[in-house]
Amino acid sequence: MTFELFIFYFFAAIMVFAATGVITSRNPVHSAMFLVLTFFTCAAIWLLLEAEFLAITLVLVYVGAVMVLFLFVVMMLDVNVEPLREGFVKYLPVGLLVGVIMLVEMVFLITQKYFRADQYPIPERVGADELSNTETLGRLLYDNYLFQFEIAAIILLVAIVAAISLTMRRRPNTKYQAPAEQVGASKEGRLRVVQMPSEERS
Amino acid sequence: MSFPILSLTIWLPIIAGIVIIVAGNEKSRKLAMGASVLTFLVSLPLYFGFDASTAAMQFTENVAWLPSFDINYALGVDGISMPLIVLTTIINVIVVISAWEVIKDRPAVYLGAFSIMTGLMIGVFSAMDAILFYVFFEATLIPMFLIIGIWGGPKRVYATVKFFLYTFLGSVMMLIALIYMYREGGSFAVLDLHNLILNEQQQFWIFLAFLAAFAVKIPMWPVHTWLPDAHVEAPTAGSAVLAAIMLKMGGYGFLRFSLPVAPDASAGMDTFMIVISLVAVVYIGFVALAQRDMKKLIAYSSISHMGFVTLGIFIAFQLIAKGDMAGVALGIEGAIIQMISHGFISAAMFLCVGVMYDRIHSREIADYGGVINTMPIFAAFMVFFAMANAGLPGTSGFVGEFMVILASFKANFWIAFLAALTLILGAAYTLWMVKRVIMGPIGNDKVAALTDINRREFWMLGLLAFFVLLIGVYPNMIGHVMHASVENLVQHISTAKY
Amino acid sequence: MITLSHYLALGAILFCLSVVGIFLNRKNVIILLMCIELMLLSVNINFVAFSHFLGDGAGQIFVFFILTVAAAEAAIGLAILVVLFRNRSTINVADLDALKG
Amino acid sequence: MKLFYTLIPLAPLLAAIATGLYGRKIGRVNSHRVTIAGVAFSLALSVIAFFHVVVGGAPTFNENLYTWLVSGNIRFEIGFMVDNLTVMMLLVVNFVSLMVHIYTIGYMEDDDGYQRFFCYISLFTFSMLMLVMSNNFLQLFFGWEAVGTVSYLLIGFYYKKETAIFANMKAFLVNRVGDFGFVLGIAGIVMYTNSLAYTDAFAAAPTLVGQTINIVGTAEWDVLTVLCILLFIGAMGKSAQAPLHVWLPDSMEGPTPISALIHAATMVTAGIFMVSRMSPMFELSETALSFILIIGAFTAFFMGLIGMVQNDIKRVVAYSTLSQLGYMTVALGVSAYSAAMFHLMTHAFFKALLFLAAGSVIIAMHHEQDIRKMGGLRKKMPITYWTSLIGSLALIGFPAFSGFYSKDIIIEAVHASNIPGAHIAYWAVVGGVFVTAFYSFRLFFMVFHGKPRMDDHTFDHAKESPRVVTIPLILLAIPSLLIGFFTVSSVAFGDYFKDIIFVTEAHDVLARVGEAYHGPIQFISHAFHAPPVYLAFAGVITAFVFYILAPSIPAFLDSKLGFLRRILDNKYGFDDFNQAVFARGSVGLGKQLWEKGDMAVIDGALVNGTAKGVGLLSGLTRNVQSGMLFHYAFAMILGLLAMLTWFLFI
Amino acid sequence: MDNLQIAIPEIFLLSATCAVLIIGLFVKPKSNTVYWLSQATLVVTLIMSFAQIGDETVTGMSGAYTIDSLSATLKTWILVVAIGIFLYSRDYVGERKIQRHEYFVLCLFAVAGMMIMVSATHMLTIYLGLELLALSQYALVALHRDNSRAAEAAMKYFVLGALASGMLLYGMSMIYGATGSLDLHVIADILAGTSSETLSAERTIGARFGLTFLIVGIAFKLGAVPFHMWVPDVYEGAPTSVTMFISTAPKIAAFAMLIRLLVGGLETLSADWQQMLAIMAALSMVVGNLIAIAQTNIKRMLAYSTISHVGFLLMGIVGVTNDGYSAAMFYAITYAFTTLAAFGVLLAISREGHEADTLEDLAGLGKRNAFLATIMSVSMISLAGVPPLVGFYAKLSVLQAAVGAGFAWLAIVGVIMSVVGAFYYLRVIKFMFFDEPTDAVDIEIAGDVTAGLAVNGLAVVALGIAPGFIMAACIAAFA
Repeated sequence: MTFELFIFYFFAAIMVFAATGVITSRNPVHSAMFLVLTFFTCAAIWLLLEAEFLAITLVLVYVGAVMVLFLFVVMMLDVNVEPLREGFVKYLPVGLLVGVIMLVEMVFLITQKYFRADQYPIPERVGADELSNTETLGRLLYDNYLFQFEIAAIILLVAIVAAISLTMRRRPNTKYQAPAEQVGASKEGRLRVVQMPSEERS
Repeated sequence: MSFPILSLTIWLPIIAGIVIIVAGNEKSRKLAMGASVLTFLVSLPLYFGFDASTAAMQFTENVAWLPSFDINYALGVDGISMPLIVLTTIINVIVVISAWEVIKDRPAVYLGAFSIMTGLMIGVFSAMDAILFYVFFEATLIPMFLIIGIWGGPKRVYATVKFFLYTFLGSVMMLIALIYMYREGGSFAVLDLHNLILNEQQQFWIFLAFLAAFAVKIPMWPVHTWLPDAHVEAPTAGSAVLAAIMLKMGGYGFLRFSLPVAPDASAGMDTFMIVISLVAVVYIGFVALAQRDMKKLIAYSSISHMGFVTLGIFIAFQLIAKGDMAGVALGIEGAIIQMISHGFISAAMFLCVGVMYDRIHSREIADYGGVINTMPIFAAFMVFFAMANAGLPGTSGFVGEFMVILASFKANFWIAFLAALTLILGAAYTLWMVKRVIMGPIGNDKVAALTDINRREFWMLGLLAFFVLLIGVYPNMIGHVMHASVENLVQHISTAKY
Repeated sequence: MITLSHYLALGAILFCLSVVGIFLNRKNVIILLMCIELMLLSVNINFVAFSHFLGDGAGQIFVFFILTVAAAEAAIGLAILVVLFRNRSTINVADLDALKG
Repeated sequence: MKLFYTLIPLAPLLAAIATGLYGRKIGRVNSHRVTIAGVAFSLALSVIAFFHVVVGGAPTFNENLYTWLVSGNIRFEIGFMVDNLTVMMLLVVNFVSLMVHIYTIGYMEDDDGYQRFFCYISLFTFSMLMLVMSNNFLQLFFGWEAVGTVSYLLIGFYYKKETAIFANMKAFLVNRVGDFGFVLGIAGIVMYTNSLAYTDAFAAAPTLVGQTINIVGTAEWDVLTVLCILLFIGAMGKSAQAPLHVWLPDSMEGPTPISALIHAATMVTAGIFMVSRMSPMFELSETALSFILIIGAFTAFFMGLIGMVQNDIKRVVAYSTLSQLGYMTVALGVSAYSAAMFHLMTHAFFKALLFLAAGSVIIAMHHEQDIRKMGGLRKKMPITYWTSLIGSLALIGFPAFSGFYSKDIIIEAVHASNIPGAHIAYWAVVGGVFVTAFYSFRLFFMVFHGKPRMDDHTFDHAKESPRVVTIPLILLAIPSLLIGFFTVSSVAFGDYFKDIIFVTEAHDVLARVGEAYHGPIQFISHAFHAPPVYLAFAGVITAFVFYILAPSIPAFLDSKLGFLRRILDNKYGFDDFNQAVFARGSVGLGKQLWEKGDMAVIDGALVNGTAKGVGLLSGLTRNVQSGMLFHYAFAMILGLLAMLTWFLFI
Repeated sequence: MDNLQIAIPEIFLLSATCAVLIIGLFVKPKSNTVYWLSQATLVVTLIMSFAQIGDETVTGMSGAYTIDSLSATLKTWILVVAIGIFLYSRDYVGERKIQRHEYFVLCLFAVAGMMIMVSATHMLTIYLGLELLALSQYALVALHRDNSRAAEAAMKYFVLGALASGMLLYGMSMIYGATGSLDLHVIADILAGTSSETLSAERTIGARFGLTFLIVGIAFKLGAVPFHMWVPDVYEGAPTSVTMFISTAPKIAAFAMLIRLLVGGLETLSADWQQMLAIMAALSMVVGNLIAIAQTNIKRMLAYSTISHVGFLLMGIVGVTNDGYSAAMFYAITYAFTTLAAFGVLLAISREGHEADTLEDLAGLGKRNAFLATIMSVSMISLAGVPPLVGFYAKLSVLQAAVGAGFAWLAIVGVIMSVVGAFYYLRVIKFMFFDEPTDAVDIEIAGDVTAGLAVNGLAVVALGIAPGFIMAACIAAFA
């Protein structure tokens, strides 16, 4: 076993453990933390694959932003952790059975000759022409994939619009000042002169 | 291309129907009357201009319709379809008469629907492209569905949905067969399908698919149960059209598709077909005897009479096997005449029931009795049509049955024996009904309050009586136009396809 | 030596774990969202691994976009979650049964 | 000539249409005028035809009027065949019909349906003429059914009477049973000859000898036998032969004139006419003849027996008709077609006479028909009395009366015949003579002699019928008395039927009987050497004793032989049997098929069952859509798994 | 970066949408400005897309984006349907507490997503287009914020959608790994062996492995059994206008995605996917029609109807012939605007505080408003596949494709199921015409909506009589 392989197995093992933790923890906060761990180990494995830029991005974007968002929501909603995972044990056999069968099939297929090393030439470092991983990706991104990049931007815009429109709300009972309206007040809007017939004297 | 007279007969009533609906209830009656008479007049050249000496399609029209599907707007008639078209236009006039003052709820839609349906039915009989045929065949379901559903009796929803689904199920099978044949032969033209070479296996399945469509439509036992329900619930004119024309699409389909397309399979299945035809004649005859509802009784009688149509058609193969080519034509022509005749008689019977229903609002036999006392003229008509229904010589009801019995005797004594039982059964259920409804002392107060038919009803029934008699006395009027076509058909089906 | 299969197998394991997680989790919708993140991660591993072994940068670009979209997705998902919680006061998966049949 | 012959049936048809459609407008008087004129015109033409054909010896007219239909190589034609046989029928039908028309003026005087009645009887005349003039089976069948239909209308003429409308339906249906056989017979003829024309069928008949048809199992049946029996079934229906006779007595529910016209003189003899017409075919099948003989003999004797216990004046006559029709059938069975036709003719006159006379009595009795409530009318109604006497004597075969000749020839012919069954038939017909004489004079005595048994008022007001009634009686009495004498030589023994009726050597009983025949006078004296005449006398005397001299005897016999009486009263149980088995059985069967077959199995189980099944399945499968997110996910995962597995193994 | 002009409609649409988004902030919430601007955007985009029909095939953006007659035609129809959707939903959205501003903007974004999907010939582009569409839809479903059912539907949709896109991505990764490319043109060439690069047999099998996952993603988007579970719940839970949106145009886009991926990229592997699609088609038709019978909620019923129609659509694909593809395309297009009419009617009879979403709500519509009832009937009969309405030709063409490819069994399943289906479509008509109204409130429809519905209904009829030109366009797309 080479050192690389050891490193791989090491992080892979942590990763699988952490992933298992994500789906089995009772407390969503724990799950989130496990997920963070998963991302970290994954970043490590990506480093093995010489994808430095993505590894860093994963940590920065995911751990730094997305997972924080998750934790924020978890905290905000303050869901009580109390109920044990009822049904968890009950459905575990079925879930495991399906999961394991699927895993076996997938792994069987993957480790078949289709994706074995002899099918793939010796890995070269991406951008062997002296460019760093980041630079390579950058060139690709802003040259070949500019259009997609713009679409991704739109997707983020959609996410913003959606998230705001879904969650932002004016509470009906809160009182707040509207200076524009206050300034624009006129007597016609406020005062109504009512004509009434005078009452006959009795 | 000459003057597109077939297109005119198809589209005139359809467009008129739309106009009627749009024009509104006030003007609808007169418009409908005009349209129906006009359609009838337009259809007359089909009969009088028909060249009876040839089996070729006449008045043909052919325009590419959906080139990507190889579907053409191809029309044409031969001696088999032309009489049915004229029948349709005549019945259309009668329908308008029958609805004149009876339908109070949205008459425009009612008459419009009938008018549209007339056009569609004519389309069925004149389509020379299989898909066009299918389109018309199915499209007729829609107006009928609405007619029964909107103007029908209390159980109309059940009846109309049953009617729709039953017939729809049958015909979609036919669609598959048509598509399959297109795959084999690359054409949807009916005449090309006739000449398409198919092996035994293919023919068998195609025959079954067509059978599903036509057996339900005609209807044959045991897929007949939609008919009594539909008839009972339908408004009078709906029943009349259903019995008079819609059922004929099944018989026509057998002649136009099943036989020529799959002659060998038809020959192989003939015993089966004959047996269930006879079941229809005998079994349904008994069932009709037990009915308490007049419309149901007539509906069952229709099924029984349609049994003669299928019998006449499929007896042909027994006779071909025997080498008796004369009888082949006899049976098939008998079947066609039976269809035409039944068109008039069943329509008349349903309209008769309708006349009574309009007055008393009951179709139960038990609610009547002694109608003759208060409605003598009507009773005369009713008895006349009952006699025609029972196959009295001199009326059209006799001709087809007689021919089919003659043909079946040539095939097998027992087939003729069972078929001829209708002489007794048909008379029994019809006359028993007449006895209970028309004859006898006045049955109840409602009957006592009846008034005899008015001019409109007189014309409606009189017109039908005229045709019933005319065909009974001189069937050759229809017979001579179909000879060449039937001979051609016989020629075609008597030679194996593979 | 680490072969492609190693990475792919790892991806497969993660994929299956997330699948099992989605099935097993009947309490908390947030966990479901996390499982989806896991699944995307497994895909990312695949892409990065292929990219590496093919010597082609497109795979990594794809991962880049997946990360972007996943972030957007997470935002919308959590927003929906908030809306749901405001309406139902629960994010229990088993309680999401008003629509059925 | 075509036009000439066409006019014969056309005249009554046009008259019928005129009165039928415009009866109310033209009124009662004009209605009967029109129809009588129609029939009279027809009769006049018939007479001309008689002179042309019989006297003038014109060749058989056989031409088609128009082509009804052509199908395959079969031509369905409408056409006429006029020969001696036809002319005889024309005269009989038109004459009796005319008498009935005239008689009706008086009989139906007070009836609401006056015009309708005239329309019907004219229509009937047309139908009957079409039947007898036909030159092919199609038209024969048309006439056959048409007379049946008009008979249906006429029996049910009093449509308010429950019994009448039951009787007419029964009559039609029983006739339909006969027609069922008839149509099959026609179909058989078409099968073997590919033609409906008589001439073709007759020409082909000899070639059919020896051919067989397979009907049941492997048994090969003789074609001609099958065809002839099938045709004869038709005749059985129309000519009321047992067991299809049940409709005839009930048909007496109709007005009396039509009982005379239809149920005595014309329609019921259609069967006899038909078989005679078809003699070239029947003659070739001894089995069929035997069958006819047995049926006829049975009818002749046993139906007569029932007549002995009937109390309704018309029913007695009706049963006598049955019995006489039996005689004719017997004659057909022994190949004595000429004798049958002869008897048909004489019977037409005297039976019409008897019916009309009965009608006359009924008028006098204010529509009371029970003979037990009559009696002593001789003085009150002299014309009716005398004409009845003539009719009765003719009926019982009293020497020199027309019935005597015809009946005696039949008995002789049966005696001379040696086909299977002739022996039994002989005893039946001979016995029948006594029976006939007994009930005829029982009726006669009870109506006209003895003490009046009706109430005084009725008796006092009983009077002779008007002239329109009595004139037809008289006009019918003349041929009843004389026609036999004048025609026996030519019709029964002579060559009146020349080539029309075909009889093989072996069957030619009339030739054998004819050997001893030397003129009508001699025939009378010859009759006294044989038992029938004495039996007839015996019958009359017995009736006299029983009902005039010692009325206690019948009562005494009744008490002793009650069971016999009950059998006869029940008409041997035919009616009950039919009602129970056929009528109720069919309706019951229909009900079962409908409820069990159609409604339960096809509609309930298959159609609605499928619908229900789909609905049920739908309800079940929708439970899969549980609303649970994890189930949804699970479904997707399972789907993926299934596809993976598929991929792995295929 | 080349050939930017091929994406001009999309670029315009996205730019205009951003403009609408900003303008929307400054207009009063109750004004229709945003609506009219959105419509204008759509119309201009429609014109641009329409102008592209008939142009020769151009691939640009480094092979990521293709404009051909398939994409131009589909985009045109997507936009036509979208215009209808906007028209019908205007008043509905206005009457409810749905932020109409965001509603239209999100819809526009979704339309952009669909257009991108249609033109994308690169797996990444497809994914992004898909997500743009999907994310907008998730938000749209939840947009009625106070509706807990809508929120539930959105949550379910979101989770399952994310799961499906995860699977899709997994499949894409496998195909990428096997072929070494994300460009579908390149993939097609490599797999077919027409490229300079050749692929070992083993790696081809790897691509097939990926294909399996890919199909899941596609099937989910279409709503084919067993990946259909979201459909009924989302249809029912979402506001009707959103249901209308989800059930119409995205089906066209999903069809395009299917064609781009399976036909454009992986047609060489058709032996694998055609069997799978055939089974899914059969299951969809059976399950969809069967469960639809039991529904009383018309939106849910239409959801199951959609599932069954997806089965029919797939039937056209399984033949792996150009005729079949054009048949399926025809099916998708006609299905979209037929369903549009049905939802248009539902929206028209809904009013504030009253959702018309059960069958009972339709009772007696024939008497209350014969026009709407007629449009609805036409739509239902067309969906049932009864001639002479357009739905029949759609069915005919796919049946023809299936029978032609030897899938007669599938065709028979299809027609039997269409009979079952006819039952529930007829039931709608039954409620409208044969039953008495339970609700006497007058139905008021705006003039332009009436006109829109009339055109829509008329199209269903007219195309039934002369479906030629759409059919020709569909055939041209695969010529």
